[in-house]
Amino acid sequence: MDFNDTPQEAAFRAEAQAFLKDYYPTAEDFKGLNPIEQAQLWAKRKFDNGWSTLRWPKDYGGRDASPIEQVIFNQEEGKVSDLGDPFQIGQGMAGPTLMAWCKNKDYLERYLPKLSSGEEIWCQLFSEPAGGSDLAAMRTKAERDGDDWIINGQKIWTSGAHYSDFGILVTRSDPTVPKHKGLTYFFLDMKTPGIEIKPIKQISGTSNFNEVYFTDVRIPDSQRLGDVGQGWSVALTTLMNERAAIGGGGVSVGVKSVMQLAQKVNIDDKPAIEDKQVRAKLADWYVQEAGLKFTSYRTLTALSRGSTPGPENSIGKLVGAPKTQDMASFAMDLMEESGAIWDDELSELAGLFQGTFLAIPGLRIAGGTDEIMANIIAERVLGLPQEPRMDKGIPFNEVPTSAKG
Amino acid sequence: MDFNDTPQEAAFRAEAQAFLKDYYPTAEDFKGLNPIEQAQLWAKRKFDNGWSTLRWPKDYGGRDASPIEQVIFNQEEGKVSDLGDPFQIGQGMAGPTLMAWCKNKDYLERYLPKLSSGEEIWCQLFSEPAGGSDLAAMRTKAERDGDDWIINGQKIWTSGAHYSDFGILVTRSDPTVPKHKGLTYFFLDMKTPGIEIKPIKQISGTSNFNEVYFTDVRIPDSQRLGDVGQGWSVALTTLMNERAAIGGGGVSVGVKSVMQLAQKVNIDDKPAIEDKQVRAKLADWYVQEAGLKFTSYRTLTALSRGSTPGPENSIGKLVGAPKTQDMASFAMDLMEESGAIWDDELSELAGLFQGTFLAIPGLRIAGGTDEIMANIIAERVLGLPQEPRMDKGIPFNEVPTSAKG
Amino acid sequence: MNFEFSEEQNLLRDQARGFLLDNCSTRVVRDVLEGDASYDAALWKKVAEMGWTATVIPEEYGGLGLSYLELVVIAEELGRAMAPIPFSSSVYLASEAVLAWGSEEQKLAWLPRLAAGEVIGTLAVSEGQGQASATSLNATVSGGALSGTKLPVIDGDIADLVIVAVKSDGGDGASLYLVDLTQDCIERTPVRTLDPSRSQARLDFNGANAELLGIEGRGWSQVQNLYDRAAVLFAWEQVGGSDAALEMAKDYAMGRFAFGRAIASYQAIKHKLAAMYVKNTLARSNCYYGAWALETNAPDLPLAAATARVAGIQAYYFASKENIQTHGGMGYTWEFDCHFHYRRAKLLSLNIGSEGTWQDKLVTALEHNNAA
Amino acid sequence: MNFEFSEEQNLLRDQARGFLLDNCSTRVVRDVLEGDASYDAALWKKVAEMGWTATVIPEEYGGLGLSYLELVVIAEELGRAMAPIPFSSSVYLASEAVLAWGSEEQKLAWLPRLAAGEVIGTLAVSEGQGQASATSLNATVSGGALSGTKLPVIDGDIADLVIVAVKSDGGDGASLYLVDLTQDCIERTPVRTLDPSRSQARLDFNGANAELLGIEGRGWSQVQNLYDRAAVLFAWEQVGGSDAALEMAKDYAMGRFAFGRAIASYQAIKHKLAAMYVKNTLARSNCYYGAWALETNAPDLPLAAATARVAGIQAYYFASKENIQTHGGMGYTWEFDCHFHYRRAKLLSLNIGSEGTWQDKLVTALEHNNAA
Repeated sequence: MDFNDTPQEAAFRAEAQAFLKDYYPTAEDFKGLNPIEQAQLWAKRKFDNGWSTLRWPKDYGGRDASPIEQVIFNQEEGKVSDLGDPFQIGQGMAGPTLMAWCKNKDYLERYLPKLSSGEEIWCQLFSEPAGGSDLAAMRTKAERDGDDWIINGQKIWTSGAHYSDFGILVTRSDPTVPKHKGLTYFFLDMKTPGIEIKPIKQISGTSNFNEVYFTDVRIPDSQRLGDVGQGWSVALTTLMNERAAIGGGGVSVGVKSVMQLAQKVNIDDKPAIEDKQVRAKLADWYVQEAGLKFTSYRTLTALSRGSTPGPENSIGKLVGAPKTQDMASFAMDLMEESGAIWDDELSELAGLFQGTFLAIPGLRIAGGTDEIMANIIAERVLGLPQEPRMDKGIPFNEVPTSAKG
Repeated sequence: MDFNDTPQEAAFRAEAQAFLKDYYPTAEDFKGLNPIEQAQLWAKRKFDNGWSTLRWPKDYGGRDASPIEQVIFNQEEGKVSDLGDPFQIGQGMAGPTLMAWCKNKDYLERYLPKLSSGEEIWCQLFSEPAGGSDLAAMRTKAERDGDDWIINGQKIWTSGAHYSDFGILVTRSDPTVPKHKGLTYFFLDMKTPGIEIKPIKQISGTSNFNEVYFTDVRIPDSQRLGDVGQGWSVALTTLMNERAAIGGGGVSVGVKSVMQLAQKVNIDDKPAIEDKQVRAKLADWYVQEAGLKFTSYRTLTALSRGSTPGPENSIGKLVGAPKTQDMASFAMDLMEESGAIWDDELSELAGLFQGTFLAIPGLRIAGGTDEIMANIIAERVLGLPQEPRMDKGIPFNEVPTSAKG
Repeated sequence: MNFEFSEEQNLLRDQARGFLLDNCSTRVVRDVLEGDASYDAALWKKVAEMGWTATVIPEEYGGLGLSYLELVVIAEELGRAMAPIPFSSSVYLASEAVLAWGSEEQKLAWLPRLAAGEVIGTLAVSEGQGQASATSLNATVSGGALSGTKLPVIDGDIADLVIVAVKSDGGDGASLYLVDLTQDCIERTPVRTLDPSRSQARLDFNGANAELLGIEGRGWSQVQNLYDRAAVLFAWEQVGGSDAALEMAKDYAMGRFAFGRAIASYQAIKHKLAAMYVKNTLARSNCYYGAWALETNAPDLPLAAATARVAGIQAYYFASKENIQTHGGMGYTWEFDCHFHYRRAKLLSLNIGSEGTWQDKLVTALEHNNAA
Repeated sequence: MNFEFSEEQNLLRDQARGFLLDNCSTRVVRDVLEGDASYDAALWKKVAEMGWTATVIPEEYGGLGLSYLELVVIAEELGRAMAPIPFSSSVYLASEAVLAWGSEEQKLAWLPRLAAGEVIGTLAVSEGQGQASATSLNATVSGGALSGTKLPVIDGDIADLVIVAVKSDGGDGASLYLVDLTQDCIERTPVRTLDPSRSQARLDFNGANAELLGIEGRGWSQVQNLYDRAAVLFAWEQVGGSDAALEMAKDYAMGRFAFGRAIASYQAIKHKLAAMYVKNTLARSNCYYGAWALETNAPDLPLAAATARVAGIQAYYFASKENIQTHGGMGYTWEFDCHFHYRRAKLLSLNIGSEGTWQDKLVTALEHNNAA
């Protein structure tokens, strides 16, 4: 057990640090650019210097790096950059899927380097309104028409649809066979006629996702990945590449911020941090926070030994999201009547707690609800049996649904 | 809204108080009697004076009383008596089942008054080792032999089997039809040859229940209640008469006892009751305790207006049992290292917390586990759908079981 | 033993529910939440016309002279509908304060107008972040002129009358003053909050005319007593909201299918809804007792109030967040109404003091009862 | 970055698990639980022969001089097997105390025998119900003679050596003394406890010979430091127990059928087991850090220890009680082994201080770290 890098890891880290020091854009460089453009500027520099999509083959713009090298680079990059990552879906999920399933080398050479350089942005068109946790219950129709397919239907929760150049899409090409068997997978140009994109406003007031409507959208059959009816297998490749929630980041309501607040506000005319209930809650949250951190260290160790992170990573979101919800709620309680004020100037930490309180219900749902995460742990980690499946072996169009139910 | 009795209720209460004052046995009366004999002495006095099995018809030893009168009597009796109630199953469940299903008036006249007077004690032979929450999955075999039935199998969790005179019994008379359809219900003399009774030692060290083994036990067909194959309907009558958990009683770890303790022991050299975590926990538990008490008052009000308590009564055990477990555990924490001592002299309240800690896991299971109670609330109170049933419509002997699975 | 509402009270509930279904749909809540208005003035007017603002005010002051049992019935329904009106401020806080400690003159001056809903009242205690206490107050009155800042004041931007807690040199360290908000020397600044369907403001008093309400140096006990009484009414609003959230969750879960069956048939959802039902039931039953204690002014009102309050906070927080969770992605959209409950639950749990504050009060009341 | 045990350490784990499977089945636990023996002397002898009692004791004092990473591996396995032997008392408490503060003479006198398991040691702090503190101690030493009562003392009836915390007039209010328990003037009374598979006793000292251990008037800080170190080791025992309880629950749920399917296929059970897994994983990961902090004597050992301890307590309590629940009626019988974990979980959570005590210590450590 040793918290330090191995000599190789240390050398790689030093190299990464040197690159970041020399090449990370200055405030001056970023001036006048919107967040997407800023991210693209940085992606291009990484690409030009061999530091983009590290785990990809060098031929497509990668570095043939190991998983732990990727993690080390992410750690170091996180120290200097707080840019958004509009390439996560394209580089993290679409690219690996293309590499695994696309047999047309011209396509790979056409799309992958531009994905790696950040020149083109991709989005993922999987979720549908009636699907939810039942991920494979897609209804968006794909019908063959000569060398093309004609797509009709609706996708939802597509992040970045409005600024994406391409998308990966799962459709139902045959509703008369069981759910997982009638799917076909494509990639497509998001400028194709017939695509309409509508932002979804979330309860926090911001819009990070879209609805995407398809009306007679044509996709050439050459942009199909995998065989007709093999879409679910292709989709699994995409889903398996969903970035393991290592390290986390993003939301910053944590023990530290609540402790800060508790040192500032009073209970019974004494600093709240002296209140034993406050302390007990902080202790419990710290146990979870530290437990998750050290669990991710164990995953990193496994990564550095060459294994791939498994379903046990579901624990991060399952524990983290409800905990953060309760912490935000409790922090507001500590402010008492002022807790409801949500104002950059008047609220502690510019409204971090209030903003988090409204944002966090989404985190308990997105990428698998708490309930699905618990199922994953139960079934895939502990090996407990699935529940009886009412849709097993039944033609998709005969499965009971809310619409028909 | 009024906490006081109505005039009629007040009159009945006064009458009950007068009876109790005059007739409740003295310590002298009880001298030399074991707990069962003590309970029988008191039951006989109640019977002789028209105060036993209040809701039964007068003909069989009852008083034709209303539900609220029964409750009032229980409240008043509880103030003077801390006797055990070995008649609960007989008077509360077997008696009403006999009245509903036994067509032989001689039998009713033979058995009911002796049940009412406490002369004869009855037990309930329903649960089986492989059944558990799946109450109707009985396997104890009943085979017809002339005018008799021959019983083979095993029952479990039979309280009072060793001192009972009679029992009510559900058996499987036909394993080739679906689960609920192949059952037949009997009553029988517990002295019948072929019955063997073994006490079950619980984790608390005491033995309140038994295993009962049946080897070629003969029961005359005249002691069948309901038709052959109608056993589940008869059993439902019995189960619906399970005493609604009004008022509760028994376990006495509650906010009061934990508060007492917290006033006595120190945290940080100050009384634990001043510790805000202790206070927050006490507050939460009090909210539950008071909430259950007032819920039972609402049930009483409904009773007094003539309605029967419904499945919403499951809430008492569902909330009460885990709460008591956590309270007992927390009380032991307050004692710190001494919390593990379980000794009449050395432990607070003669080891009440330790004893409860070991007894309470049973309460979370007996009479329906926490999980079953939550199902009952979900399905019968809120009307949510049942889960898919793998055993529906399937012959009982083809349903997957642990043995075969 | 009768632990139930009377037939007349149940009738009132039906009436109130029907009225609010017609006049306070979630569309009405949404309009205030999304729009510029601080409250729905039309609804407020109708509510006043129904006499709800006059419920417990005695007839001699223009009220209906009904009991608190009628008022809790209305409170539950307003909570269920999440009515975007200053009812709690004006009725549970301002009217109650004037009723309890107003001089005959003050009562005659204010109660009839409060009862008629012509005047909106509120209470101002908090002066910023954290738990207020008698010693934390900075606002003062000198020679009848009040100076200081109160933040936040619920409905502070629309109220006509405010009861202000100020520092006092004697007694329990505080006094209550009654202030007409139409004075020029009072600056009102609306503040952005988590639940814009109920407005809040910052009030800066620069020597405003103020009249003592009750006894000098008894203000802190008055606030505590007022909070105890209001806690029961707030708790009924919370119970109304909790039940509405449970119903929403249930309806959605019954209609939403996954893997070929209603999500309401999965134990994860069933037990979640059962847990909501349990918390709601405990809260409701505690509220029954709270209502009785409030109506009869029972000696254990502080205990009954704290119990109802803590139970109400816990039930509504749980129901509102798990209602979103049950709805999945749709529950997280602005378009669905789930977030109204989530916001309102939090707001109601912060007005008049947080869960922790009331847990502590509850045990203090228990200690007091045991000692007595 | 390497946050994993070495191959040798994993080998030791396999070896230890295999040894305990052979030599410490639940039958062995049951025999001590049900019988008159205070511990399994044969098992203790074998464990000592394996060198486990000597793990971290330096070679010059007859030990193996291994690291704490080896010791936590053994602790986990002993916890998993619920070994009915005085390992924690003798190794985590007594040996550690002598190692840390013993004079060369004391070390030479005791460590070789502790390492060989010839001598059983323990620690005596508590003097009865409630949280002990420096100011709560009544035991005293005067002229090298110790008087007072300690209750309960884990393994007090079988130990040969006890480290006793006594009142001191100076410093932090306490001092530690080392006492040979074979003296006549010490009365030992076994006390009945919740977990009879580990014995406890009351010790009455009537002027027993006692030697100062460490520095006069620094006893309370010594106890705290000793507790921090022991907390990591106790937490590993708790993690071992938690995982064993989870495995029991899982195995039973897979084999037990209700309504035609394994109860392990119901979400109520699946999510219960998932919750156990989550708590166990968090506890284990916190224990990893605790082990590292213990081995490297890291400055944030107090934080690491408290975190591991609180996580271990919570995981084992939950797993042990929900394991019974998963077993249903059978889990509540004396005959099944479920209750062993339930008792042991509670005992381990009371030895060296309760959850609440450690929650408070955790935040104190956080405050200290933030200030530093």
